[in-house]
Amino acid sequence: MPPHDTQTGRPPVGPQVMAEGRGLGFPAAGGAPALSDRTAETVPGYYDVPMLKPPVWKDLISWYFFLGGVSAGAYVTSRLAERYGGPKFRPLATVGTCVAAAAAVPCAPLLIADLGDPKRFHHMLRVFKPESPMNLGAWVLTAYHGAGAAALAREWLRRGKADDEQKNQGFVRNAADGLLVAVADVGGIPLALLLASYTGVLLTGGATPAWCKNAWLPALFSASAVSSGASAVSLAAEALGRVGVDTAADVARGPLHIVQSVAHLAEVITLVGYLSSVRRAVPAAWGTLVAAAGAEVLRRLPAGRRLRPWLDIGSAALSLFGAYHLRSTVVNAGHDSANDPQSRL
Amino acid sequence: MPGLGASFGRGAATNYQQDLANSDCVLFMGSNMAEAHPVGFRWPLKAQARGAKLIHVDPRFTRTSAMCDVFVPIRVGSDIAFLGGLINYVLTHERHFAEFVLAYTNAATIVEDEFRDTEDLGGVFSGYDPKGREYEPAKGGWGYQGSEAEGKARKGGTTAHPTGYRQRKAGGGSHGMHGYGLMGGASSHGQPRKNATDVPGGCHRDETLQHPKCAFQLLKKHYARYTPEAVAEVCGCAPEQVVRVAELLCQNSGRDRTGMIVYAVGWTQHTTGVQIIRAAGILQLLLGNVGRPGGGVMAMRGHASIQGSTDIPTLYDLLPGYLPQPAADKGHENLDEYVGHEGLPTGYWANTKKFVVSLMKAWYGEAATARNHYRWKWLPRIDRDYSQLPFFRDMAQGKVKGYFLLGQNPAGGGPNAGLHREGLRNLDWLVVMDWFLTDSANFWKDAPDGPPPQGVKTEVFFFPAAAAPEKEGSFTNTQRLLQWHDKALDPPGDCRSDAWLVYNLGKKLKALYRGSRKAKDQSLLHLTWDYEFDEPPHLPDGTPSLIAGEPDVSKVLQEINGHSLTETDPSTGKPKLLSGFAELKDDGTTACGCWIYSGVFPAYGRNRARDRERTDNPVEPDWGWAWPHNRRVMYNRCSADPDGKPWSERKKLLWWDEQQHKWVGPDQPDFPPDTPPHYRPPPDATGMDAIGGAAPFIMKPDGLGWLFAPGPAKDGPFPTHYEPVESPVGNLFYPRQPDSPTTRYFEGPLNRIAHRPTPEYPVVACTFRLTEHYLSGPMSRFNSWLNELQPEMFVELSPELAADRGIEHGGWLVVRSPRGAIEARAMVTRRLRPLRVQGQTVHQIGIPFHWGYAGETVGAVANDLTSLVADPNVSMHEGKVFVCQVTAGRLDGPAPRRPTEPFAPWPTRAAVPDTPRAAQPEGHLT
Amino acid sequence: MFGLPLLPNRRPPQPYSRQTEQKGSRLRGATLTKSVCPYCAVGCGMNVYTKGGTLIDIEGNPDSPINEGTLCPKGANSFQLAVNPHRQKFALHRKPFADRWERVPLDWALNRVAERVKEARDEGFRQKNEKGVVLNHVTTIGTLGGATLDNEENYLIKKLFSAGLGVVSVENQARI
Amino acid sequence: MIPLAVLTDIAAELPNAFPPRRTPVPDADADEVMGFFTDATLCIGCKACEVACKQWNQLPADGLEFTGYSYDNTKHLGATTWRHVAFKEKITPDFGKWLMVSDVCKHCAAAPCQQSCPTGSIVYNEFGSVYVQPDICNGCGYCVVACPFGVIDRSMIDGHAHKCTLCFDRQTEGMEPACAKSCPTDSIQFGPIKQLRERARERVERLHEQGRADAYLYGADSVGDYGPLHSFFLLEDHPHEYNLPVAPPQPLRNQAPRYAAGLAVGAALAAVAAFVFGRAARAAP
Repeated sequence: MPPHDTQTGRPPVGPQVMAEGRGLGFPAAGGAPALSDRTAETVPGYYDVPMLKPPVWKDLISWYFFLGGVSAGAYVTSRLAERYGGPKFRPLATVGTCVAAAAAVPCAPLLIADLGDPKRFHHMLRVFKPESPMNLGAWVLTAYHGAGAAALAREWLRRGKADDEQKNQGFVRNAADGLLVAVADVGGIPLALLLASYTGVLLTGGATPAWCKNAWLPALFSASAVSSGASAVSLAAEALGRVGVDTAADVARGPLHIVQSVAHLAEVITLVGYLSSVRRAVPAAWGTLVAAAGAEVLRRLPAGRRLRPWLDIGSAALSLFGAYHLRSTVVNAGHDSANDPQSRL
Repeated sequence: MPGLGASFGRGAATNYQQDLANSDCVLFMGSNMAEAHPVGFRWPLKAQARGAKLIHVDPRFTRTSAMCDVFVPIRVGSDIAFLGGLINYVLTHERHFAEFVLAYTNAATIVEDEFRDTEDLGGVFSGYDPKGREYEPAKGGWGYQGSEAEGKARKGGTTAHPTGYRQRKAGGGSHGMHGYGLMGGASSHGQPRKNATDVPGGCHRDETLQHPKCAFQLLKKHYARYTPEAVAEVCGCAPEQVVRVAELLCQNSGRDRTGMIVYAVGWTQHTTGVQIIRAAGILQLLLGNVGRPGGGVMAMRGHASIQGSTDIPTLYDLLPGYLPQPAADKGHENLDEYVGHEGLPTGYWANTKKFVVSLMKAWYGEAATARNHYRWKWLPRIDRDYSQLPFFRDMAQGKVKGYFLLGQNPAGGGPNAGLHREGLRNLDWLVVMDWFLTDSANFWKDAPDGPPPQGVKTEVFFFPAAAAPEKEGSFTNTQRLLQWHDKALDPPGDCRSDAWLVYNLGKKLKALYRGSRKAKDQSLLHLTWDYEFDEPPHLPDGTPSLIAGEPDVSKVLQEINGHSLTETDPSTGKPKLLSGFAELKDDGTTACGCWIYSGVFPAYGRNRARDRERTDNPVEPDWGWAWPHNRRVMYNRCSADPDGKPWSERKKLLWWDEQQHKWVGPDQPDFPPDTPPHYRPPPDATGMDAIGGAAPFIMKPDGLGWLFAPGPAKDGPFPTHYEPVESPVGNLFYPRQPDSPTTRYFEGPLNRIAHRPTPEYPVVACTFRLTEHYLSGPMSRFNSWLNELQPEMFVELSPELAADRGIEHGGWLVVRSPRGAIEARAMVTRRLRPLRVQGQTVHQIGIPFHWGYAGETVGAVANDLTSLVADPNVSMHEGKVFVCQVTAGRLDGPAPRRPTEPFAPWPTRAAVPDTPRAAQPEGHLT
Repeated sequence: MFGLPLLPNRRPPQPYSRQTEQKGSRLRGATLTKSVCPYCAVGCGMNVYTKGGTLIDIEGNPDSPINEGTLCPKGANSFQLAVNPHRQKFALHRKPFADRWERVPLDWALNRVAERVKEARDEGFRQKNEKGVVLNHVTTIGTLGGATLDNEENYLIKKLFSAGLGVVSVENQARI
Repeated sequence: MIPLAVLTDIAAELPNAFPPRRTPVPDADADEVMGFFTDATLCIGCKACEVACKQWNQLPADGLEFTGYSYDNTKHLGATTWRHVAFKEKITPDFGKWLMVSDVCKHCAAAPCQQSCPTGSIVYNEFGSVYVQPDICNGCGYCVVACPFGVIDRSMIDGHAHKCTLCFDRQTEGMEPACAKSCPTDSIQFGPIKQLRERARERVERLHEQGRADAYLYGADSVGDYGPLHSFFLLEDHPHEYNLPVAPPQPLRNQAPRYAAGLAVGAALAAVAAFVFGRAARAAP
C-alpha cells in the first residue's frame, strides 16, 4: 500500500499539457535555462547537485606533482649515471643533481601555498602517519630534500676536482664523501622513487571516480617522473653544452635516450591503462600520449651534428610538457568528475 | 472564535496539543500544521506511530500532506461544502454517537416554527434583511420553542426570572462588531439579547429526534443536499474521497475511539470562517468527540499570545474576559442595563455582573463605587466598527491623527497592504515599537509604491523593543496555557519592553493632565497605575538590572488575577489575592482585571503561569496554568456518560465518584465539582443551579452543545456553503446567493472586489505560511539563518498552469488581483494541481506572505493582492482566497527592490565571555 | 599502516591537541533562565543561557511537556532575534517630510509622543453623539499590536488607551 | 617576507600542536560509541536541525540563493552547513510523496577523512565520533576528496576543513547534539549507536506492518566498502534520490599494491638506467 493515498479517482486534467509542463519532477523540454534544467529527473539523482565535493586544490598542485616528478626522475637518472656510468658521466651527474635540486626547491612552497592555512604547514610533520599518503608524502619530501642536500653538498665539496684528486684527501674527507654518497644514493634513490609514485597513490585515495582506487596512477606517475626527469637532465645537459659547459652531453645522449624511450613506453602503457579504467575517457589525456610520441619521433629525426642538440632539447621540452599536461589533466579530471552530477557512487 | 463559542460555549481550543497523541484519527483542514506549527506536529505523529490515521484536506500538497495517510486536494474556500459532506454522511448512514448526541447536544430541542432554512429560502435563513445585509434572529425565529412568555422583553440582570426561550426583539441595528460571542453564551453586539436561548429547562424537546423542527431533523434537512457527489463537484475532489474521509472519522469515533479536528487560519481567514469552524463543531458533536481525550477541535493559533490578546483583548469591541465593550446604542448606558443585556440568567454567564464590577474596581480603584455605578460611564463607547480594517480606511481618508504600532507590521501584513500604507502616509504621527526597522517603520522611505520621503507628512517615532529574553511576562498559547517567561538579561541600549513604553507613557500623560477638572480627563487621572517594583529588580545572575522605569509586570498579573478589597494577605499585609473567579463579588469588594484569568496568581509568590513542574498526570496540570481554572480539556464532563461513568476505559478522563461525591480524574472538572450526574434543575433555577448534572457545556444557558446555534454567530444557525467573495465559479448549491449574505464590504478605488466570476481573473490564489519565515517577516527576514533557507519570494503553481502561461520553473511571473500586482519567482510543482469544478478547470496558486521591502531579503508583498472585506462576526478578512491572473515575466516600473539591510552571516563573532578557547563555538572560524 | 594492518574497528590512541583535550561546552558556568518561544502559539519552553551579561545560547526546554526540548527553525533561531547586527538599539525620529532618521534621546521621544497624544485626544474626544448618547471616546488615535506581546502588556495597553484615554481602536491581528 | 607576527603565532601555537598527546578512544564497535539515527519517515522538512546546528555552533549563514530544488535552498552539506535537509517531490496524479531527510556527516566507523588527514587533525574522539580539530587543521584539503559522501569541505573563511562534530562540546557535558535535541518529530535521534540500530530495526518492522514496505535502513549495516555507519538513515526511496551513494568506496584502503605498482615501475626504469649507463661506461674508452 502506498504511504499516501490521494485517490483522485478521475483522469488527470489535460495529460498532454502535463507532459509538457516544467516543474519539479519534470524533465525540462530541451535547451532551457539553468534553473529549469535543475528539475531534470531523467537519472535518479539529486537535481544537479554533485554527490561529491570538488577538490579544493588549485593549479599549483599540478605544478607540484610535475616538479616533484621531474626532480625525482632527474635525481634517479643522475645518481645512477654516476654510480653505474662512472667518471665519464660525472659532469652529467652534476648537471642532473642540480636539475633535481632546482626542481625540488619550489615543491615545498607550492604545497604550502596550496594549504588553506599556510602558516600551519609544519603541522604536516606533527604525526607520522603513513596510512595517509599526504603525510607520508610530506615526510618523503622532507627526507628527499635531505638526500638531495647531501648530493648537492657532495657536488660542492668536489667541485673542480678530478676523480683521482678526490680519492686521496685523508680519512675524514673520504668518510664524509662516503657518507654523503650513501645518503644520496641508498637513501635518496628510494625516496625519489617514492616521491615520484606517492602522488599517484595520493590521488587514488580520492573518492572521485577519476581517481578512486586506481592502481594505474602511481605507476603512471612513476613512469612519467622518470621520462620527464631524464628529459630534464637531457635538456639541461644539451643546453649547457651549447654554452660551453662540460656536461658530457655527447656521451650521455645514447643512454639517456634509451631511458627516455623506455620511460615513455611505460608512460604510454600505464596511461592507456588508466584511461581504460576510468568510467569516462579523459580527452585531454591524449595530449600526453601525443607529446610522448612526438618527443620520441623528434629525437629520432635524422639530423646533423649542429641540429642534433636542438632536436634533443625540443624532444625533452615536449616530454616535459607532456608530463605537466598529464598531472594537470588527471587533477582536472578529478575536479570534473566530482563536479559532475552524473557521477554517482 | 465564535465558531467554537457558538457550538461549545468558549472560543478556544478545546483540548491541549499533547492530547493529539491520544487521538485515533486526526483531520487537518485549514491547517498546515507541520509547516506552521512544527513542534505541535510532534504529537499527531506520535499518534500515527501508534496506528492513528492522519488526514489532510487542503488546496495544496504541503509538508503536512506528505506526512498524512490520506490527502484530499480541494478548492480553496470550499471547506463548508466538504464538512457538510461529512456531516451528511454521518447522518444519512446513522453513524453518529447516538447516546452522546441525545444527551449532550441540543439535537432534541425544538426550534420555533417561524424558522426557515436556506433550503426553503434559496440560500438565506429566515430573518434576513437584505438592506442591512444582516440577520434579525428574532424575526427569523431562531429561538427555541417552549418559552412561557414568548417575546416578552426581559428586565435584565441576573436576578430576572428566566422566562423566554424565544428570540427577543432586536435591540437595534448591528454594528458588525467583531470579537465577541467568543464565549458563546452571552450575545454579541450585533444582537444584544437577541438570542433568547438563555434558559435551560423547560424548552420543548423530542427525545425521539423525529419532530420536524427539532435541531436534529433540521440539521439533516439542511445537509441533505451535501451528498458526496455534490460536494465533490464543488470542492473539485472525488466523491470517494469524501466517503473515505467520512468513513475514517466514523470508524475512529464512539465509545472507544476519538478523533480530533485541527484547524488554523486556513479556516479563519474567510468571510465564512466562523461557520467553517462551526461545521467542525457540529461534526465533532455528532461523532461524540468533544470533551474527551484525543477529541475536540484544536485551534492552532499563529502568534505567541494571540489567544491571550483576545482573552485580555487589545480589541476594540471587547473588555477583558470576553465581556463586550459598551456600545452607544445597545442599551449599555448604565451598568445594570449592560449586565441585563449581556449576561444570561442561567449557566456561568449568570455571574456577568461580578466580572464587570470587579474589572471596574481594578481599573478605577477607589474612584469606582456602587453609587457612581463603578464609573461605568468612563468607559469609551463604540458606535460602529473600529477594527483594524475600517480604521485604516479612515486613516487613508485622513481621519486619524496618530497611531501606535506595537510589534505589528500592517505595511506588509495587513490585508490589502497598499491601503494600509496609504493609511500610514496620511497620519500626523506614528509610533513604532519593534526590534528592526520594519516595513511599517520605513514605509515613508522604502515603500516601492509611495512618493519620495519629501512627500510624506507623517512624523515617525521609533522605539527599539526588548526581545523576549530581555523582559518577563506571560504568553497564552494555543491551548489556553499561560506560561511565564523570565527575564534573562537587560535589553541593550535604549531597547525597552512594550510594557515600559505603555507604563511610562501613562505616567507622562497623567502628569500632563494633572489638575485637570474636565470630565473627560477623570478616567485617566483616576486610572490605577502603580506597578513600581518593591525592590530594585535583579537579573538571574544576581546582578542588578540597569533599566530604569520598568514596571513590575508580576504586579500586573496580580491585578489581572484579582484581589479582595476587604481581606488582607496575612504574610504580606497586602490585599489578599483571589484563588479563582468563584471568589468574585458584584458588590465592589473584589477587583479583577480579567475574570477568566482569575486563579493564575492565587497568592503572593505563587505565580502559576510560572509553574514548571512535571508530574505523572498526563494532562500535566502543574506546567503553566490554563484558563479556565487550569482545565486542560474543556467540557470534560462529556468524557463520562450521562450516568457519570467513563464511556470506555481507553478514553476515560473524568468520572463521578459516588463515595467522594465529586467528579474525579486527572483533569480539573469543567463542571460544578460536586453536582451529581443525576441532578435535574428545578424549572425556575438560575445561574449554575440551572445546569443539569448531564449538561456538560456550562457556558451555554442550556448546558448543551449546539448543533443548531440560535446565536451568537451572526451569519446563521447552520453553516452553509457560500462561495468566497471572489470565486471563479458560482454557488452550485444556492445559485442566487453566491457569497455569504452577511459579508461586509469596504469598497473603494483602493479596494476593488471582483464579485462575479470573470475571465479577467480566472485563477484562485491562496496565501500560506512557510516554516522558515514568520508573518510579514519582521521576525524572520532580518535573520540570516532563516533567510538562507528561503531567500526569495516565490509563487507556487501547477505545471499545467505554468505550461499554459509559458512560465518556467525558477523564472519570473506576475500575479494581478483587482487590488494590485506583484512579481515573484515561479515554483512550478505538482504539489498544486488543477481541479475540475462544476465542469470547468480551476487553477490554484499558492503565495507565501512573508516578504516585504525591508530586511535582509526583500520581495513582493503578498498582501498587496488581498482584499479588505470582513466577516460579520469578527471582521475577519478573506486573506486565504481571492481571484487573480497569472502571467509570465516581470512587472514594469521601478527597479528591483534592494535589501535595506546587508546580509549578516553571523549574529556576532565576539568570543563568549568567561569561556576558554576550547569551549568557544566552532563556527566563529577565527 | 597503508590502511592494511588496521582492523576497521580498532582505534589506536588519537593525536589530540591541548585544546581538544580541554574540549568543553560554553554552557559551563552559564546562568540558565526559563523562557517561552516568542514565535507561534505552540508555546515551546526555552532555556536561555547567559554569561557575563551576554546571551550565549537559547534552546528548547526538555522539561516542557509541550515541546520536550525540541524547537522549530524559528525557535532555534531566536538567539539571532536578540543578538542581531540589524537590531536597532536607540530611539529614532523622522520629522515630517524628512528623508532620514535621526537618533534622539529616549526620554525626549517619550515626552514628545505624550504631547502628541494629548493634543490629538483633546482635539478628538467626543463626549456624546448627536442623539446625546454618551460616547466618551477618541477615534483619532489608535493602537495596533498585541498578539506577539505579553498578556501583561496587552492589559496595560487596553487599560491605558481604552479605560484611561478613551481610545476605541485598540486592535491587534487576533480575529477569530 | 613572512611577517614576524606569523612566526610568533606559529611559535605560540606550537605547544598546542606538538607533540600530540595520544588519547585513548573507544573502538568503533564499543558500547559507548554515540551516533545519529535519522528517520526520513518522520522528517517534516522543517529545517530546525539546520538552524539549531548553526545556532549552537554559531556557524555563518551561507548566502541567499533561490535554487528551485523544491524547498531545499541549502543544496548540500559544507564547511559551514553541517545539517542539510533534502527535499524531493515525487508526485503523480494519483500518488503523492514528498521525500525529506536531514543529511549529516556519517561519522564512519573507518573514516576516510580521518585516515587521509596528514596532520592528525581529524581524530576519533572519546565518544566515537569523527572530529576535526580546528586548531590543528592546516587546510590541506585531502579529506575533502577522500569523503565519498561529499560531507566535509574546506571553508573559504578560515581555510580549515569543517564538518559536523556530533556536538563534541555538548557531549562532554552529557548533552545531546543540537540538531537531535531540536528535531520536533524525533526524526533525528541520538544515542549509543548499538541501541539506535536496534530501535531503527524495530521501527522498520513496524513500518512494514503498517504497509510501508519501502522502508529500509541505510548505513545500519554495511554499505559499499563501509561497515555500519555511526550516523545512519531510515529511507523510503533509492539513496540517490537523497544524494546518498549506493556504493561509497574506501579509496584509502589497500594502498600497498598501488605503492608497489608505482615503485615497481620506478625501480624497473631505474634498473634500465643503471644498465644502460653501466653498459655505456664499459663500452667506450
